[in-house]
Amino acid sequence: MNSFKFLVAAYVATWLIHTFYIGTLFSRYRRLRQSLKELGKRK
Amino acid sequence: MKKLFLILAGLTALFLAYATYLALKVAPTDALQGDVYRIIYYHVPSAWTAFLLFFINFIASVQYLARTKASLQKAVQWVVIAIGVIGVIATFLPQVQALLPTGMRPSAVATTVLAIPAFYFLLGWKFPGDRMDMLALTAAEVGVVFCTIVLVTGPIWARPVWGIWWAPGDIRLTSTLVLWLIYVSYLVLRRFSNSAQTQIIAAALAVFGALDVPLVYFSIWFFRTQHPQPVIGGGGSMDPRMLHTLLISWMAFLCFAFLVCWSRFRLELLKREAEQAEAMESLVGAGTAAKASVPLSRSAR
Amino acid sequence: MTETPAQSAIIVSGVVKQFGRFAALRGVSAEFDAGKFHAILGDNGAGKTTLLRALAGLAHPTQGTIRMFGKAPQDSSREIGYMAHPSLLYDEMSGMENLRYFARLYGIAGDERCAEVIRAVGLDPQLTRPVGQYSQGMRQRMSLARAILHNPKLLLLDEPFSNVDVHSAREMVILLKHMRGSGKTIFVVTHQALLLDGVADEFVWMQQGRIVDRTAIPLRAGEAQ
Amino acid sequence: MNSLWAVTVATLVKDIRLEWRSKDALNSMLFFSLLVVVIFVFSFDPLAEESRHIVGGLVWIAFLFAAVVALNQTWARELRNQVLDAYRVSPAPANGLFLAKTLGNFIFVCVLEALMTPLFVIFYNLHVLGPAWQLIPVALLGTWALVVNGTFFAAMSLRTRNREIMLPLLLFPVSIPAVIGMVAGTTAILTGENSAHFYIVLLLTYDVVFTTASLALFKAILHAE
Repeated sequence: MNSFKFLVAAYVATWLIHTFYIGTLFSRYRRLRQSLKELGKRK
Repeated sequence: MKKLFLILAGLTALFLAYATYLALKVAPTDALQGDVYRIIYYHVPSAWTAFLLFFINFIASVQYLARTKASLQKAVQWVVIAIGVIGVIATFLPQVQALLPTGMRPSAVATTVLAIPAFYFLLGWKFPGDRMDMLALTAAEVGVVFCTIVLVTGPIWARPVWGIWWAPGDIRLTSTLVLWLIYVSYLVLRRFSNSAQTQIIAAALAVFGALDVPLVYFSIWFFRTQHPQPVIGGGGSMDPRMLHTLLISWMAFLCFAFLVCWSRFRLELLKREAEQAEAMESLVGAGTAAKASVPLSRSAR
Repeated sequence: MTETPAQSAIIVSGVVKQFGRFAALRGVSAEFDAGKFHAILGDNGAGKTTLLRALAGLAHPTQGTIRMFGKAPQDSSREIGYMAHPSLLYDEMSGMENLRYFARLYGIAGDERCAEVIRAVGLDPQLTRPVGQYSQGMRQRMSLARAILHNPKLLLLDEPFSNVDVHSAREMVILLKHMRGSGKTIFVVTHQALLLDGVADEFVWMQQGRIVDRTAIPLRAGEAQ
Repeated sequence: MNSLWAVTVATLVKDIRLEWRSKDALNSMLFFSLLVVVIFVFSFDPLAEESRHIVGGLVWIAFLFAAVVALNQTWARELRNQVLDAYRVSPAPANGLFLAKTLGNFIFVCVLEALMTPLFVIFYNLHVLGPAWQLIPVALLGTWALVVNGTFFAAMSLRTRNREIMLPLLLFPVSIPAVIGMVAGTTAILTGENSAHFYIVLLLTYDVVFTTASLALFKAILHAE
C-alpha cells in the first residue's frame, strides 16, 4: 500500500528526533566533564 | 543511581518495543484510513507527553515565582487547594455536568482537576530551591522535543489521509504549533539571557505562555468555524483494542520521557555545580596569584 | 570620655554574588557603623561596585544577606541615596526637569527641594541646558544632587570624583564632609584614596571579591611608602 | 494607589516630553510603517476585489512591526546612563513605570494608526461593508493587547544579549491569539461577511488576562538584574 511509507516515515522521524536530542545531551555532558576535568587540573 | 538508571533504561526500551509491536501488529487496521492510521500510536502519546511536560513547566514556574516571597507562597498554596476543592465539587453539580462534552465522565474530570494540587505539592516537596527552576527548564526542553515529534508526524499523517500536509484550520495541530513556538521562545530566552536572575524572567514568560494556551485554543477554534475546511474525519468511538494500544503506547513514552528528563536534569545540576565551582575556583586561584605578584593597592599611591 | 559604641547600621553577612561562571563577591562579611564615612578601595574587578549595588538593593546576592537599619535594602529605599558611575539622568532634559521627575518618584511635590539640592551641590537651578551638554564635573554634581534629593540617611557613591578636575573633586569632598557632619552614613567607592585622607573614617580594602583590610588611614599595614 | 497614579502620570509626562524632544520612536515608527505599506502595495494588487480579504492582515502586520520599533525605543531610553537603576532604587511602585510605559506606547501606536489608516484606505480603495464603528473597539483593544505584552516583553528582553531581536521572538508567539482577533475581526468588519463580536470579546479577554498578569509580574522583572 502506498500510504505505508508514510507510516514508516513517521516512526523513523520520531526516533530520529529522539536520537538527535539524546545525542545533544551526550555531547553537552561530555563537554561539561571535559571542562570540569580542566578545572580540576588547574587546582 | 547509575545502575538504577541503566536498569530502567533497559526496561523502558523493552516497553517501547512492546508498544511498537502492539501498534504495528496487534491493533486492528482502521477501516477508512488503512494502516497509515497507526501513526496515531506515536503521534498522540507524544502530544499528551508534551502537554504533560508543559503543564509541569507551568506548575514549576508558578511555584518558583511564588517562592520569592513567603506571603506569596502561602497565598498561591491556598489558591491551588481552592482550585482542587472547587474543581472536584463542581464536576458533581448537575449544571456543570450538563456542560461537559458527551463521553467525558465527571469522575475523570475530577481526577484531572485533582492533578493540579497534587502536582503542585508533590513538585514543591521534591524540588527545593533552584531545583524547581531546573525542573521547569527540563520539562520545557523535553516538552519541545516531544512537541516537535507531534508537529512532524502530524503532517506525515495528514498527507495520505486528507491529501494536504497542513490544514490551517485544524485546531489541534495549529494550537500545538503555537504552543511549540511559545516554548521555543522560552528556551531562546533562557539561552540568551545575560541576567543573573534568568530563572525569574523565564518563569514569568512560562506563566504568560501557559495563560495563552486557552486563548490560542479558542481563537483558532472560532477562526475555523468561519472558514471553509477540508472535511476532517474524527469523532466516533474507538475500538477498545485501539484505545488499549494507545494507552500502552503512552505509558511507554511516559517512561521514556521520564528517563530523558532525568538525564537532562542531572546534566543541568552538573552544569550549575560546574559553574559555581568555576566561579569559586577562579577566586582561589586568582586570589593567590594576585597576592604573590601585584602590589596590594596601586590606587592608594 | 567614654565612647558610646556606634550602632551597626549595615550588616553584610556572607554575601556571594555570582554572574554565571564568575563570582564578583566571594563571601563578604562586615559590619559598618552608622554616621561614619567609609571609603571602599581596590583594583578594578575587586567587587567594589557590585558591593555598592548590593547595598543599594540593585544586585541580589546569590548567597548571604544584607541588613540595613534592620531591614533588607529593597525595603529601605527611602533611606538610600545611590549615585552610580553613569549619571542616572536623562540627557535630553535639564537638571531641574530631571530632579523634578525623580522627586515625584519619592513623593516629593513642588520645586523647592529640587532647587535646594541643586544649589547645595553648587549649580544653578535656573540652568536650562539639557544635562547631555553639561561638563563631566557638572554632571557628577547633578548626579549627586539626584542621590541626596530625598535626604537619605545613607549615601552610596560610586566613583564620584572620576573624570572630574581636582578643584571640583575637592569641592565635592568638602560637601561630603559636611554631610558626614550632619549625621549621614556615607560609602564612597573610589580610586583616589588620598582625596579622602582625613575625611573618611575608615578605608575598606577589597580584593578578588573580598574585604581584605580595613584601616583608618589611606594606607595599608605593611605597605612601605 | 495615590502614589501609583502620581508616579504613573509623572513618568508618562516625562516620556512624552522626551519623545517630543527627540521624536526618535515616532519618526522611525512612522517611516517604517510607511515603507511597509508601500511594499505591500507592490506585493499585493490593491485593485483586486479580494484585497478586502487580505488588507486586515496587512494593516496589522504593518502596525505590529512598527509597534516593535517603538517598544524597543522606549526602554532603550531608560538604559542610556542606566537611568532605570535610578527608578529601581527609588521607593516608587514598579507598576507605575509599567503603566506609564504601556500608556505611552499605547498613545504612540494609536497616533501611528490614526496617521496610517488613511493611507491604507487610499491605496487599497477601501470601503467598509460591515458595521464600521466596530473597527474602533477592535483597533483599541488590539493595540492595547500588542502594547501591554510588548512593554512587558521589552522589559524582559532588556536583560538579554541582542535585546532588539529578542523582543519579537518573545512577543509574537504569545500574541498569536490577539493577532488572530485583530486580523480576523478587521476582515470580518471590512467584508461584512461575519460578525466581529467574538473577536472583540476575545481581544477583551486577552487584554484583561495579560494586563493582570503583567501587573502581577512586572515587579519581579524590573528587579531582576
